[in-house]
Amino acid sequence: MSGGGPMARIAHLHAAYVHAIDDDRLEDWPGFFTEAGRYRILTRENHRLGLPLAVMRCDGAGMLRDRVTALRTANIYAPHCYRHMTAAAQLVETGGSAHRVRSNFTVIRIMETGEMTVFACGEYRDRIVETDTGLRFAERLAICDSRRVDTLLVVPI
Amino acid sequence: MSGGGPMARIAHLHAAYVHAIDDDRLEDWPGFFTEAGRYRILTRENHRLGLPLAVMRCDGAGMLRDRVTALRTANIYAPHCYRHMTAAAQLVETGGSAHRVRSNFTVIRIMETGEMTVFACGEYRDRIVETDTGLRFAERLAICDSRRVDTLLVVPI
Amino acid sequence: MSGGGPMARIAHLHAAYVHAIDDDRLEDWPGFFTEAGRYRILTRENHRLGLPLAVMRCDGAGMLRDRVTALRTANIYAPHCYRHMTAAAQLVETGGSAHRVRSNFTVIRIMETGEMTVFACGEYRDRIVETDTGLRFAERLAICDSRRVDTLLVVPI
Amino acid sequence: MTILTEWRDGDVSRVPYRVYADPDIHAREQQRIFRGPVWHFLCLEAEIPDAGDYKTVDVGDTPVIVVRAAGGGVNALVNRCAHKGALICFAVRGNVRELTCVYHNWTYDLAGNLTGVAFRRGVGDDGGMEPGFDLAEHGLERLRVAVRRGLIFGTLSAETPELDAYLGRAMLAAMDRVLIKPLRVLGYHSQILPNNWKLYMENTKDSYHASLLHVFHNTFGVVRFTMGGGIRLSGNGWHHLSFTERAADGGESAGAESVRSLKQRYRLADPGLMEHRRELGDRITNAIQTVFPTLVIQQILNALAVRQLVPRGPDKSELLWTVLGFADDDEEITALRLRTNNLVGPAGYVSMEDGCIGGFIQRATAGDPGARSFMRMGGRGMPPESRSRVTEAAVRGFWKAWRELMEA
Amino acid sequence: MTILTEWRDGDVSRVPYRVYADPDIHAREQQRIFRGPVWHFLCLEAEIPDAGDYKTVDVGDTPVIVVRAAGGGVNALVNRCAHKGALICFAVRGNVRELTCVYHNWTYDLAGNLTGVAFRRGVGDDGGMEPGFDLAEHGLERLRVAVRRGLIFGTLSAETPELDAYLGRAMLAAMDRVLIKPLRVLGYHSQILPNNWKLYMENTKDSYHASLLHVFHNTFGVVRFTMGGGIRLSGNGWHHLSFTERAADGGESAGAESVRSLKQRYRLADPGLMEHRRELGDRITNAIQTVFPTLVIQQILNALAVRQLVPRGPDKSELLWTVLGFADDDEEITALRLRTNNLVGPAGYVSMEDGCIGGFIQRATAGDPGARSFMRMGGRGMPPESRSRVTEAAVRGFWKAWRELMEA
Amino acid sequence: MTILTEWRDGDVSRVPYRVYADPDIHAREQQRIFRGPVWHFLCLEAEIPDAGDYKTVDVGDTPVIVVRAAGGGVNALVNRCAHKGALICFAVRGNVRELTCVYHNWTYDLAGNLTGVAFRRGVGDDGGMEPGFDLAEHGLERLRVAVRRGLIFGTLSAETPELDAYLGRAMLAAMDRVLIKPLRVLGYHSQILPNNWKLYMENTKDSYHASLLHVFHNTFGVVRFTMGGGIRLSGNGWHHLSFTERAADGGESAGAESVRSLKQRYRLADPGLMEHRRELGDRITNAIQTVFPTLVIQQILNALAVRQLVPRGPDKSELLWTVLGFADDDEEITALRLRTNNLVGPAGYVSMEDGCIGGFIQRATAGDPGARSFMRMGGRGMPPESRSRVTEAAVRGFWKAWRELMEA
Ligand code: FES
Ligand code: FES
Ligand code: FES
Ligand SMILES: [Fe+3]
Ligand SMILES: [Fe+3]
Ligand SMILES: [Fe+3]
Repeated sequence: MSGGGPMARIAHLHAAYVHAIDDDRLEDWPGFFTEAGRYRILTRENHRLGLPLAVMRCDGAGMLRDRVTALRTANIYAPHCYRHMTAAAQLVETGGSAHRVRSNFTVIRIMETGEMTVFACGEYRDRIVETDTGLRFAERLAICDSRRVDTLLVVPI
Repeated sequence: MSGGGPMARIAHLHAAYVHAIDDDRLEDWPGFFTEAGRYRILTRENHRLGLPLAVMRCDGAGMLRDRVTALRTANIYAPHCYRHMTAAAQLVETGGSAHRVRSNFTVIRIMETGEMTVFACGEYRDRIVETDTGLRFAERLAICDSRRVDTLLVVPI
Repeated sequence: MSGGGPMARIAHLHAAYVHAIDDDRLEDWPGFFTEAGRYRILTRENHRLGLPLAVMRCDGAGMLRDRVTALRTANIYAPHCYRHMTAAAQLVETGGSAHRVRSNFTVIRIMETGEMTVFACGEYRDRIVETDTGLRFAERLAICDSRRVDTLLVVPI
Repeated sequence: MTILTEWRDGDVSRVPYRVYADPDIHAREQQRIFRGPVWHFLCLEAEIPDAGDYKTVDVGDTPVIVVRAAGGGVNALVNRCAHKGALICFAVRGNVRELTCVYHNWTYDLAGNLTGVAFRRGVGDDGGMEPGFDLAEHGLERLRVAVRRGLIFGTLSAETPELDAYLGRAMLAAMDRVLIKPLRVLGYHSQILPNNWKLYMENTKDSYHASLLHVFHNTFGVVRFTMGGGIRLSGNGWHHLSFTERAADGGESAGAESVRSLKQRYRLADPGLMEHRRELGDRITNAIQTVFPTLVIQQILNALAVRQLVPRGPDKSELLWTVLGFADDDEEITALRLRTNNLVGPAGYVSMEDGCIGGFIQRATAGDPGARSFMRMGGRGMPPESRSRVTEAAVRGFWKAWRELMEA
Repeated sequence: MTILTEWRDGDVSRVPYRVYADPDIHAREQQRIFRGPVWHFLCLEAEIPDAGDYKTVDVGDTPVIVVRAAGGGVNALVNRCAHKGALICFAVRGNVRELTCVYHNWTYDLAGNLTGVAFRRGVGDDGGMEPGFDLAEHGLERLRVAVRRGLIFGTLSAETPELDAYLGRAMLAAMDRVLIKPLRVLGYHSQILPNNWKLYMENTKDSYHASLLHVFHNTFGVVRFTMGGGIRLSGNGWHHLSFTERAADGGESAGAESVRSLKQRYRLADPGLMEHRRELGDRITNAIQTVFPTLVIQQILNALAVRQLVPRGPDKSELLWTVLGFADDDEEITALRLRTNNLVGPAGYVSMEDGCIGGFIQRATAGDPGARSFMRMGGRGMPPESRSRVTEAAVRGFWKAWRELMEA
Repeated sequence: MTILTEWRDGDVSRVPYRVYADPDIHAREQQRIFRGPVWHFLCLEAEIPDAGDYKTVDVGDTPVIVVRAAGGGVNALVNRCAHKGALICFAVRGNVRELTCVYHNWTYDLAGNLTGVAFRRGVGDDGGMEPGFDLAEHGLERLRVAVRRGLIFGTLSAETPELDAYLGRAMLAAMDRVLIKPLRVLGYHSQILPNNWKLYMENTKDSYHASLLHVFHNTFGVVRFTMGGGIRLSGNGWHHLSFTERAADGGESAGAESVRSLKQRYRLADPGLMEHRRELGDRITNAIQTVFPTLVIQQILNALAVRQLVPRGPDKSELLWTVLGFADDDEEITALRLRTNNLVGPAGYVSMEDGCIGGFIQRATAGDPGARSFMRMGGRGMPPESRSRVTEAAVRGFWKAWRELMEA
């Protein structure tokens, strides 16, 4: 973890992020972002066509927290969890305290009854910034390769 | 690989472990553990409910070796191999010569006839110790997200 | 990731390679190889039996480029893209300016209409050399665990 | 067909569960409904603005090419070569000058007329098409097309009445109310539903469930649905409109749906989500319209969309959302629409439940295909107007349409 | 139905392979067997100790809620809302005060009685249920329930005899022998079998295969099965018990199953795996009991379990293991049970083969549905007792039960 | 069966699309064609050189073991135990002394004769097979086998004529032309086709599509197909050969297929790909032969292969390629073959399209099972020879064979 380049610390952020979700510690999820942090789940189809629609769009800590509150208290869905696989993280650009990073992800969704499905795969495009409390996402785009969502999407990816 | 933190060496152990299994060098598998090493395949369901049952449970080198002997000489199953994907390794705790590490895994099972199936996904929770001959697992828990096992489980994961 | 061992630079090469393919920047693909670079997609079945047949076989820059030209201008197939997941990279042997590296891969194929399929999984076996312009593949074998190809294979893996 | 003999004449308030799973019923639906006398939404004019622009869509199990002709008109053609049946276009969208089948290069113009057959005269003295072969007899099957307010409809049947008659006055008015200006696509969603297509259509027509299944509003107390609102059905009961109206004073009044407001224990950290800019000239905040069999036109605050449902076998369907704005939207209203779209789509705060509820029924009913639902909220009829949305009238209307076509 | 006409009267020793793959047979089994006059194991009393505790299970294709009532009794209810058929409970386990359907909030008490219908009276003057609607007519379908030794059984048929009569004296005794004390769940397994459910049930009743397919014991020579042991069938042949007994002197005697002992070339590096602590008052080391159609009760050394099999279509099934100890187990015996469980389950040294062998038959027989098995080991009958386990009597008993129900 | 009544007598130039999707047709094909009077390619002699060597293959839905007997002969046995139907061999290849079923150890010799039944005499006085049990009545089902030029064929029907008569003179000559020496396997491919098996067989027999669908040659201008070439059909029209011949001067002459040569805008950066070493004694560069129902024998330059197609349900099939050289190949020609194989296989420059085109038809035709293809290029007949490859004669021959067997 040392003091080499930022990649080791970014790898740590990336890993902590997916462990929080996969552990169902979703209350921790907004904390990976800056106060004004932006989060988007996009599809490759819309992205390539230059269309701005997101499957999920949170601008800032309030919207991030509302997502968690809603899924805990309001939304209805069959119990399930995710397993995130990540790979091929690459520093695209770095400038002092801000880094642009891309990486690949696959999310397997596991229903309580045991069905496993490749729920999503795609690419994270991150803008990561140094803060007093460590690295945070100023922006995390999850660009899903498939335009399809199976059943529904409630847990962030 | 250098002399930075232990993560590079742990990554090496993790990689060597999965290559041994995926190469069908299962006779090497017990050697990744200490003499008293513990190995468990658990399901998330049992783990969350606090139930102790394992799908596979080996306490010590003898039980690890017995698994390999049995699958080579006694057990019957259609020929297949695994491909392990690993990701998001994270040092949870480290104290001198012992490390607690978690990481994610997916295992794809490939039958001789070509069928590919996501056989398991989940989380490794490891206690890794320094020994004279390098890093070894004092404990490796493979906690599978799905409660289901397709057909049978004979090769460790 | 600094100037330690070569693994950080190899990880960068590995990541850049899969991003180029997954981004559909296939014109960049031959550039990851040396001028005489060899690329093979093999099946584990043939490889284990010692049979030399490849699913795709390119010897040198000309054949690599021809593959790209053909798929852009001649071959017909339903639109799709890949998502590569990579894991467990391991330096098998290193000798100054040449490295033998193995790693695991999974390729998910995503049709334009959204179907996601685990298209291939297996192992890369690389011979990577230092060149004036950085690391390049002198040889990259993609050994697929399954003997099956679904529908057709046109984009390299 | 068992279903048609065991089911009492005319009863549309109790439906045997086998309709959701039986492969023979599915096959008959393809013939009687999807290839039958109904209008299907195909795509938007805005998606194929220029000559040669095409989009491929599915009308039930039939693949269709919607293409802008050189003259500016729109053609819809079955996407199946007259030679050996290959797909002509296999990309989702593109631009072409003519339609060429990749298999043997048979070529069609954008109206589906066969214009060329490779090697038709053979090579040298050999081969070629048999004498008497007439290009004119081998075009692509063509759909009748109708366009209204930028929406392109098609039908495979010659029996289908004209679109205006098919929709009826109330439905035309409802459509015109929302689609007031040229449209702009903001993006697409595709959602795979683990259930028979009819379960989703019932769900959309089921104004009874809205405040009960989707507890988001009540939980957060962001909008307490006001008393305003109601249901409209087309004269034949096939299509419907359900809408909610903000009270004239803009305030919130206690009403039916506040029944669970005791549950409100949370506040939105960012209430901007619920912001609404009136743009359609009335106080209606939500309007959901269905056109039989599978079209939904949606206004939820400023989130506009059309949704087209495609059956994918008896126990699966795909819901294709085209999310809309108007062509003259400024950045601010676009940003508002995009934010509001958190409410709808596969991850929508008040729509995601519709993605799983059909699957819950599919799973629960598989074991007992002869058991039946009981849909008598608001009686057994389907009056053209109801002031209350607490009624299953529109669902009964759906089953009336279904029986009329399936038993024909 | 072809199967019933082509198959000679009463022959249960030769079975046409189409029974494992035909979708019509599968559908008829759901009706005649799974919804028919049989008792199904649902879950354990120990899994729902407190009022409101529930577990959701599948009785064939029918989803069922097993719930502890306030008074301490156990109810089993079909998990399908009387309104439009939605699953009421969609988690595997939980605790509730009442059962509320998420779709429209219809509410039932824990006995399945409908207690509330949202908006039953409408809103204001509008809507509401039609006059004459009677809550009492719209409860959840309820199963008859019987409990024995902590095991909860249910049946969907009014024709099913009482549980004791259904099981018969021999089977009751076998069950009572193992389940001697309050039970504790040590964990669950779910195993997906790539085969028709009947292939697994035949396998479990097939005492002939045990020492032949599962070569672990012989390979390692850890236990040479002794001569003691045998088979018991219920009077009607439907249910069975197979058991092995250690010789009185505790030593090993040469017997039938040592036939392949020449294969023994290995020793366990850790023989602790085979340790056995006698706890049931006899010398029986292994006892496998089946209750028609799909329950298995298992004692293998100190590894105790119940297994419930659920068909998942004609060519797939799910085996749900509930691994047991006794409530008063100390740590030592628990550790022993956990270790011994390496022998059983999806990765069990002497059970994993049962996970693939059914698939081998499914694959091999698909091409020739009219071909038949030949199960005449021990003749064609099904005597209530056999000293030898080298018999297919219990398998024939299974087919007798199957024919009686399917041909009824 | 609908298909057989609705389809006009003898017409093989227009085929209703339901043949590609109907499960009943699929089941009938298994019986009438795959278990019927046809010869199936099983594997190569070179794959099982030594006594006890076996390979497992699929003849339609029937699993088969091909095994080299001690005497050097080849046996083909249905891979299904006579006891309860388990697969005997479940690896793709191996070597055995006898065939032992893992389930209960029934043992067969390499000719399929049952030689041992575990516990046949019971244990002590108990159990055992019923009196009168005769090993000789319970062997494995055996296929008739014929070998030609190193290719092993098998048939499940007693009615099938001898292989030479089945193939006919023209087809024997075509086979003998390519398989001139002992063979060597260079490797295998398996390709999953998202379509009914017949679509691939039509494709292979469809000499009309070659230069139209596979635009590689024209794009790169590497080989302009010359006028030489043609089609041969077996006397009954069931089998076919299509071939291309380089002009005598070795140069390129303008011909039919250059019709799209205007597209040529590219050059191969490495033209070594198209190198050809004449080895078969003639100027034929490409020769594709089919043997009904599912065998393809291929020569494309120096790339030799046999392909066997296996239906995997109505809408899926698996194409198994065995890529060949000759046993006496030197390194140079082996290297050439391996390079040339970039043209064929699942990633082949001139074959990959055949992997997707069947799926394009499967998707396009699903919605309209009653619609029909129109295959009248070169008329409606199937003459034994055509100089032009611009004909669908061989495809019509396929449908003739299909109708003869299915309507029998
Ligand atoms: S299938 Fe279209 S041209 Fe032949
Ligand atoms: S389906 Fe249960 S309340 Fe409507
Ligand atoms: S099934 Fe082969 S021996 Fe019993
Ligand atoms: Fe809804
Ligand atoms: Fe067993
Ligand atoms: Fe072709």
